[in-house]
Amino acid sequence: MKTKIKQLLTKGLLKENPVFVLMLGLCSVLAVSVSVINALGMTLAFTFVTVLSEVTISVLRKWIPKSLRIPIFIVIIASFVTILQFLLQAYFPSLNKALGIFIPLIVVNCIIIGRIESFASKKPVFDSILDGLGISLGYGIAILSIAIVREILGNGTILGYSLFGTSFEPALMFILPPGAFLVIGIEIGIINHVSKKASRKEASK
Amino acid sequence: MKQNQTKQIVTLGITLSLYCIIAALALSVTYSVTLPQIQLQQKKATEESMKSIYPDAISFTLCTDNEQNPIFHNQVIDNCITLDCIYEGRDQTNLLLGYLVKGSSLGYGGPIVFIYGLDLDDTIHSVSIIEHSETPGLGANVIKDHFLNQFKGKLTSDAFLVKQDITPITASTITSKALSEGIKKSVTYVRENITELTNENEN
Amino acid sequence: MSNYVITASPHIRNKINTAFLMNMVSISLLPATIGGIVIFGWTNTLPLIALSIISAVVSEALFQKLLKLPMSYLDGSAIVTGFLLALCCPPGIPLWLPVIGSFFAIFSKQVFGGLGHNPFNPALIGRAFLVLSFPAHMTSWLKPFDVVTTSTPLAVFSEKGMSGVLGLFQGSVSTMHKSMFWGIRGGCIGEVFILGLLLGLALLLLTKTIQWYVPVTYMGTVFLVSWMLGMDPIFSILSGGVMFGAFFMATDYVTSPMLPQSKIIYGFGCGFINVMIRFFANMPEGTTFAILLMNVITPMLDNRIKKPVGFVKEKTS
Amino acid sequence: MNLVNILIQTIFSQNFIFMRFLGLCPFFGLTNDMDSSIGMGGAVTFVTVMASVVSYFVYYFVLIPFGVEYLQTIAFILTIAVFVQLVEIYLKKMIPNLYKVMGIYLPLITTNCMILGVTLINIQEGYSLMETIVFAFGSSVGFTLAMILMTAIRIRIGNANVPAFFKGAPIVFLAASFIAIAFMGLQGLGG
Repeated sequence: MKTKIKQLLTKGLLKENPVFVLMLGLCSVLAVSVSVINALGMTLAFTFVTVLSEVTISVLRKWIPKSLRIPIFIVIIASFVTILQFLLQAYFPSLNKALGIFIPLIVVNCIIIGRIESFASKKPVFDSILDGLGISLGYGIAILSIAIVREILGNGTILGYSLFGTSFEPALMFILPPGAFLVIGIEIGIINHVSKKASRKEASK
Repeated sequence: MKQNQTKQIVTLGITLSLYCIIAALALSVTYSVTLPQIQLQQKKATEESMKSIYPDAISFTLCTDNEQNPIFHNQVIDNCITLDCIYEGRDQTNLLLGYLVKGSSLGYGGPIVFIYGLDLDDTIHSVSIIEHSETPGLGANVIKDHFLNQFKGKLTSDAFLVKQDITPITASTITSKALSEGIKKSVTYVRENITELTNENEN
Repeated sequence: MSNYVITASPHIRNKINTAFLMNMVSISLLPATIGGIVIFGWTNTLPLIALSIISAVVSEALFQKLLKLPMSYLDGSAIVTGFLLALCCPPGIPLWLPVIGSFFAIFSKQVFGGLGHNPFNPALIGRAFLVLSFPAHMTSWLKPFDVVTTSTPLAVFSEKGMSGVLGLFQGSVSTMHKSMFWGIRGGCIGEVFILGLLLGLALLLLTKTIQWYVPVTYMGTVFLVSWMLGMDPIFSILSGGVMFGAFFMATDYVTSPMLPQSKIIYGFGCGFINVMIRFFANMPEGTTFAILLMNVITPMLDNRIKKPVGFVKEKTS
Repeated sequence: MNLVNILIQTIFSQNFIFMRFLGLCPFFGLTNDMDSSIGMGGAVTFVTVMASVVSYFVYYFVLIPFGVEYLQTIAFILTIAVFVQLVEIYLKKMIPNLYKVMGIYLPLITTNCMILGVTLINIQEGYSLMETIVFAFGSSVGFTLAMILMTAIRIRIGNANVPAFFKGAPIVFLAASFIAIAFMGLQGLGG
């Protein structure tokens, strides 16, 4: 049981990382990773929608007719996204402004639809919660690892705190759009390299 | 067979509408719960920036004409500068401290929404940026005090020329120009029409 | 038509030829370089050029080692990249700028597998990186024969129009043309001395290092389009980095098309985008980005893409 | 706002792929060969323009009169999903040739975030019907342009001797980064 929990929670980290390995949900990852605080906000928003949608669909899975499943999934996800929008507008208006259109666009995030289709619509509630948390963790790690690099190199700060004093001149390009593509490209390169090395080691054993 | 099919379609339709109705209900409930808070936040954003301009003021009232329409509302001054509205800032003794002019000017990445205080002796009190979408690290420095403080105490008759009496934000002439022109043109416009306004207030 | 295409690339991967061509480019750059050094003073220019070249060669060696590519860092191509990058930087900028600029330039080449494979001109990517990352440094210019900062004529033009530009040159059009021809204006190190650029071009053409198509169509388009838009066309071709770009950057073998007719389209595209950026976009000069944008289109102009190599097809099916 | 400006902005200076980061999944997934990127581009153009028009009417003639503007996300995504279904059925029956070309891309379109993005931006910016159409058309042309450019570069890279470290996805992202650098030069074009 414990290993199962662990496996569900950690598989999104590297092996099945939704962003780095499966290359899904790239739009929000690249757009929002301008600063660490935005990335954190986006991760929380994503977790909120993913976990609640997975739970709801897992509960209702017996009452969802097969031919109607996609529209019903979309309705459920969109409802949680809209609820999230209200909450953000009411309690975190500045975060809502910073994330902008990428909050409503969580609806069409392929990661969530994919997990619901292949996991939550078939598995019991508890597993779905773990799956939702695990996949959000993977998403969060991806977006944060990009945001940290971009904010340090492009703005010289981390979470808004200056790191190197005034003599350091940040390379602005990293917080402009080309910087997003550049950083994710190099990070995927590193991940591929590391996992290839690991699998080679395993093979030689 | 055919009857079966229609029956199936009807059940599917009912199921889908049921889901939609439940979703819409859930949303309207959350909406009505969060609505007051959302409106409060929106009001707070403008009010906070007004408060930062006139800390002594306790009331800010929208200036309206005789028919209760806000004056200068969405007044287009030139194709990139618009006036949004004007508020009066008054302190505890109901003394008029100055006017707050809210407007927007088209910058590099989109409109820059600003609000500034206009003292009764024709000087700019201070400027605050409500909203902008300038490039981070460059034009986004428009919110920095060292840039905005340059407008403090300027007379409405001053030139507001970037590079002459306003030092631009490093490498962001367009943003700097947008804001200083926005202030200059809106303040000129308000000055030219403000006599009406004071008269109205006296009536 | 497609016969040309297949045979196009290999000759630049040949070592002897690469070294010869690259040395030719470096030599042709010298007249303009000397002009720039005289105009802006050697302290503001020489260390910058030297460091840029050294950094390019070191980065090339470093990447080739790390990525396990064949070591060819002394074949002259890295030298040319560093040299070109330094020449399109403003004089007197902090010396760490050309160093990281060259590093990024070489990076942009090596990730595709090195010379001959890179779709984008490395020196231009390096410069674009610097312009986007450190705009304040990359737009601060020195006055000729002086250490005072100034604006380039194009920056003045985009702010105050032609009358502002004439104000820089005692209000006379002929003085303006003359001073701009001799390079007495703010600008990048290599772009100001027009006579030197023309000498370089002559050298490149006489030694058949490059063909005339791209420089001529590029300059012709800039001349015509800015004339149609009401700008003094002579001012237009003398100002900014158009000539430098058209002679030395747009003619790069690897990143420009092979066929004569596509070279003509390419030259026209560079010129047109360049003028469009000057007139309608935010930057006063657009040579760097115009050529980079045409680099993006190059594979399509060349028909190189109509004959994908076998394994590409296998992947998609 | 001037229609020509909207068109230039959406195609070049505010390109949806390179500047706004919308519609990236097909951009990375389908750009290995020219036919599929052009097919996807065509399908996206058609659906985006039509869906924008439909959602314009849904918003101004259904949601606003009933005072339920806050249901826009859910209403738009359902509109798009239903619309895509209808197009699929219609094409299959009436224009089978076109269906053969576009058919395989249609199911993928519902989750293309560019289309929902465009419909939401239309409302956010308060565009008129004409502006909505131009905005939708321009953004999909920009999307198609980006797809075609990327495909051409990818085919060229296919012949290149990319180092093992960057092979596969990384080099595609790096190429996108360099194209985005070039596009940065167009900032400000179209106001």
